[in-house]
Amino acid sequence: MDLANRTIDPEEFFRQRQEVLNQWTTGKDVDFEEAVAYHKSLPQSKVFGHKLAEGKAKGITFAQPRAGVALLNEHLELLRFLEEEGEADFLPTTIDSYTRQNRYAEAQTGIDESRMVGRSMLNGFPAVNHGVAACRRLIEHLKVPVQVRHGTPDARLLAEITLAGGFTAYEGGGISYNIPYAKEVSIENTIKYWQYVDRLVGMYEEKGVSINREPFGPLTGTLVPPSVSHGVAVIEGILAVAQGVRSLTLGYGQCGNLLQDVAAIRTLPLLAAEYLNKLGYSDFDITTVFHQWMGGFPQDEAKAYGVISWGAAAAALGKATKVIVKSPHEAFGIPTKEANAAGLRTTKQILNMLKDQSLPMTEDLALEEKMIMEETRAILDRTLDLGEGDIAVGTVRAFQAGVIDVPFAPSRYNAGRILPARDSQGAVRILDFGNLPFHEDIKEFHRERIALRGRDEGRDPSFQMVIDDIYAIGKGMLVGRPKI
Amino acid sequence: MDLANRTIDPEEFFRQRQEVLNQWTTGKDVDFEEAVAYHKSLPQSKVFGHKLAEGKAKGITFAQPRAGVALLNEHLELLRFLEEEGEADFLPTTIDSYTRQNRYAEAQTGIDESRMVGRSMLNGFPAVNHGVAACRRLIEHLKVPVQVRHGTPDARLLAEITLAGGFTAYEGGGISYNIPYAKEVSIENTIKYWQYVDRLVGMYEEKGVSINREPFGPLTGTLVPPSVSHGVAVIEGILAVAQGVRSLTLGYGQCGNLLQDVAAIRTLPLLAAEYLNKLGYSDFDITTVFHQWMGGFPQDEAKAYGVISWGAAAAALGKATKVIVKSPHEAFGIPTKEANAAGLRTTKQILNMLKDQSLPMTEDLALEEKMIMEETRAILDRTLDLGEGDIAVGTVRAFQAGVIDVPFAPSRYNAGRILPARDSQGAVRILDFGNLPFHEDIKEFHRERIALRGRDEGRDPSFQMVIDDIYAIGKGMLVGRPKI
Amino acid sequence: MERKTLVLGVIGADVHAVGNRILDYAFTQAGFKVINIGVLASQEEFIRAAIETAASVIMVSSLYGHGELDCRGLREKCQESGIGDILLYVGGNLVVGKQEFNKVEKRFLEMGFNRVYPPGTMPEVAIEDLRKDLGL
Amino acid sequence: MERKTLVLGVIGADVHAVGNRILDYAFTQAGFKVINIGVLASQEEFIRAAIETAASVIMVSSLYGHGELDCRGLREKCQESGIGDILLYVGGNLVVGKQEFNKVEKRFLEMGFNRVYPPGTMPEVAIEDLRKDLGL
Repeated sequence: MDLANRTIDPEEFFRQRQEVLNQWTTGKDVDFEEAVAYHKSLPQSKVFGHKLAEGKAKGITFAQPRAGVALLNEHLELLRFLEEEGEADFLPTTIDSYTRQNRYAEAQTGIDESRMVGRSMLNGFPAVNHGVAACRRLIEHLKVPVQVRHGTPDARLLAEITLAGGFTAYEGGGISYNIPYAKEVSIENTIKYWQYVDRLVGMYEEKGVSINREPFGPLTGTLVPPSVSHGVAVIEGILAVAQGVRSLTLGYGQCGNLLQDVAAIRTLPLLAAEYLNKLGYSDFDITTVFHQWMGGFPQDEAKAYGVISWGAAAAALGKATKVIVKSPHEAFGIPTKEANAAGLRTTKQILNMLKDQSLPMTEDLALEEKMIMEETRAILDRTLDLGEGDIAVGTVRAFQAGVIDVPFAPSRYNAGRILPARDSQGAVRILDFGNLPFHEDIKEFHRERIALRGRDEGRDPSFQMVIDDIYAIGKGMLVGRPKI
Repeated sequence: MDLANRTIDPEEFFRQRQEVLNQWTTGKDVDFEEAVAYHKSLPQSKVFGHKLAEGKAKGITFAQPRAGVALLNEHLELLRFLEEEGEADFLPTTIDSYTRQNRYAEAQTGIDESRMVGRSMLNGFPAVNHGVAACRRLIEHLKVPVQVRHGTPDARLLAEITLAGGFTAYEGGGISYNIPYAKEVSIENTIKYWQYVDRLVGMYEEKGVSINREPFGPLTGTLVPPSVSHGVAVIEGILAVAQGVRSLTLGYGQCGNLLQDVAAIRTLPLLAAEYLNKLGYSDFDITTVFHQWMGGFPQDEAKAYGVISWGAAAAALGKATKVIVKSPHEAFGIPTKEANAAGLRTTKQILNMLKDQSLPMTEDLALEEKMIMEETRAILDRTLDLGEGDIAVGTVRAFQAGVIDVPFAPSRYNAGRILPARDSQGAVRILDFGNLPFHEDIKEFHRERIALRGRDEGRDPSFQMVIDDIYAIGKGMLVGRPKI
Repeated sequence: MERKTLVLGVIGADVHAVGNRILDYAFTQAGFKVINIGVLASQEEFIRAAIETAASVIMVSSLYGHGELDCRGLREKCQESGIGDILLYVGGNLVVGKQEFNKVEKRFLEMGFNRVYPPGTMPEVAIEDLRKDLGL
Repeated sequence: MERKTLVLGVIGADVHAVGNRILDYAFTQAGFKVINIGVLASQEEFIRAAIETAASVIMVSSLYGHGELDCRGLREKCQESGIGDILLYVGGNLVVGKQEFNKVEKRFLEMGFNRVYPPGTMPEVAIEDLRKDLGL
């Protein structure tokens, strides 16, 4: 394979660029030098990485919603509402699912139908179809920094348009926007697509324009063991920095057990810095993002507020730099703007009340941190071995070998052999290790914890336990206990 | 004074009883032997102390709302709604403020006016006016145990009527229902009133009927240092057990700092058992109740859900036996039944998610526990000294001397000299000790913590800091920082 | 500047003492002479204190929902006692439950109050109104 | 007992794989033969799989809000392909946002679906309906 973890050759980059900008008519409006000048005209208060670094220095946690609708004016109105009524510290522009699959013609149908029926027929903002000028209109009418959030395996054109459009942060990565979001796209291809995106960001950085990059931490959002998502986050961080990215936000999706969640969010930047340094990189700034519960939600709004609050509390106690917020409508899909703002205000209340508190170090917390560090290192070290020192090559081979394996992923490039389950305290452990390269000590730890739960519940650990765990939160529980 | 901590003489009890039952016309319907038989006809599932003991054994936390309206049918409808839609584990009957001041004629006006205007003109259920049969109608139509919650300095007649009416739990105490609820009533008198109530409960217990007793933990609900409320709770526990009470639930109102709150709820039953044993009592069962935030609430409902959730989380992590729940309407006074049920469901969601988790012991938590234990012992030991071994006599003298001193209390029998303030982590510390009998080491600890906050904020500790703390939660903060 | 006198108290069977302490502090800081009759105050106690101290304003708090029952007839009693023109302010959680404030305000204005404040009003709002109404 | 065949998949540009795995497990446990075409499935893939396996039911999931756009014309395409009578079930978060379910259901029934399920339906509900509709 011609894949490697090194800066894309300029010639190759500009060859691809021709192709990318021709994928849809709006690509022709991208002018890099003009875009650099545009970014330099923005006040620092609208620059994502700048505000993140400030928050990190102060030890506070920011709140950011998800939001996107089909039409520009309605999308702007939605974001302004979340800024005013939701007190959002950062804003998103969530991209619709057709754009995520590069189906711009279908996105156009969605735009047209939305105009006709008077409600959004798309689950996000089709930024490619709307183009550079529309993006700038958003940035100009909003006070806080805005990020592109999506789930696009090949997000090169989307990046060209939205970054030229003044967005200062871009979510995604070659693994995290492939494995949970695609079925038939090879990891080799998506790593290349994302090396392009990261290189584009690197070019902005070289011109003095800060663009924050955020790999998508939660992956499938369902019982993902922290070491698996951490392994992916660190790899995507390395791939990004190798192309010139400097402002890096690494993410983690709440598992629900407070100690495990705090341990996870605390160890994530340590592990990333460790491996970045080990591979010779030093010019980066790492911040963290904590995702409130990504699994099923209770339909009842009062109960949903409880789930939202618990996510906010874990983010605050773990001192994440920002938290991605759910709404009380989560069980029904995309929320109204009022419900979205309500989720934000609940979160902000908790963040404010807890901003001066943290979870003190304890034996149990230290143990969780140690397990996550050791497991993540096992995955990363084996991945580097498989790539003979090259993390990009190693990643492709690690997925082939099941050394990295994401539970419940749709991609056929993912082994899909591991099976996670909760222990009696609700921490996510591993029931079937597949080919995870874990030492027997680590495996024994997981087996013991799950066996304890089995004894508590008088049943043998099985796939039914996993299913019970997936349904549990919708029924108000963290651990899916059998009915008595 | 003829006050003493010993079982009321039967003759004296029956002399008082004649007087008490004649205070209002409904008193004549009380027949103790018949009431005992009535209680024995109730299923165990309706007995408060029984369900509390079960929960304590299982290590789970129950949820209980506050609720009461003027008219019987509407009150029953409200409680059934909270049972069905709120999933309440325990139900309350909150008594109106006129009844709390023994103004039964005014309560009657409130009942009549409520009938006329078609909405409750009273802030609770006037149980004395409604009488024994009405109370029994409640008990019979509800599935879970029901408690009387009020704030009545002289609650003898209310106890006679509601206990004969089948209630199996009764809140209050001679200090906790005087100091925060009265202006001109002496502690000597209220201790005597409550010795009567406790003796009545003791008589039921002697007949094999379990009646749970719960001193009101939060007192004024505003920046009360844990050792002050613990001191009062332990004293009221001793006074109750001395009259034959066996099922005792001791309470604490959330201060907002997780470590302090967990330390408080964990130490409370230990301290009570320690002093009860020391004074020779052994036949009691102690459970705990954690009150969600009792101070000002944000008016915004989404933010209120955040405050409610944080209270639920602290209760669950501290393993309180039950938690008293606020509603998203808290800032506006008495909630609709829908808002009340919503607060319950938010709380239940958190309790369920956290029921298998607890806060591990740490140095910081151990320090908070040590401080609370030492401070509470200092207050209790000095109180016993002042009473020459008699806790009842000692309590009266301790309040005179400011050895027990409750912040922001309306009673002129309370010294009102101490001034609490938060430290930089939001824990409640003491700014002015008044006459609290604390060793210099303890005082130094408090001074240091508050001084640290002063440095953080660039101002000297003062009453303004206290005011800022009181307003803080309404503005979304725990610590009242000066505007920058 | 003349120091105006206010009578401050929590009416009826209401025992909420925290806000009372804060208002006392805030009004005193703002330069008023505060006669604080505390919680559990009857209409008669408000009026007696106002007459004895020649107060310019009676400031009634009610936090427990019975405010409507407790405040009825206060204006009439003031008139009978010869202080019919005294300013009457009232604020807090005046009624049982969450009701539209403008309806609550209307009801209390009709009862003869000059100013009516919703839950959560900061002392500064009342201080500004006091200065306006008293021509300070 | 005859083992009936179901074609199971997540339609359109939707990648929600968790529920798909659970439905597969639940329907298989309930005795059905499950042909799972996974996520990102087009109408054509559903129909092709149904013809190839002589399936009795096509079960469409849609969790991402575009269900209305993605499902339109599926019944007509089935008719054109000669399996016009096949049972069509659909469930999930079928539209963008929280809408009244009976309106959503009506819209999908008019599009030719036999059963429409709201968010949060447990597999057991669909299994019972399958047994009823297939006369098992």
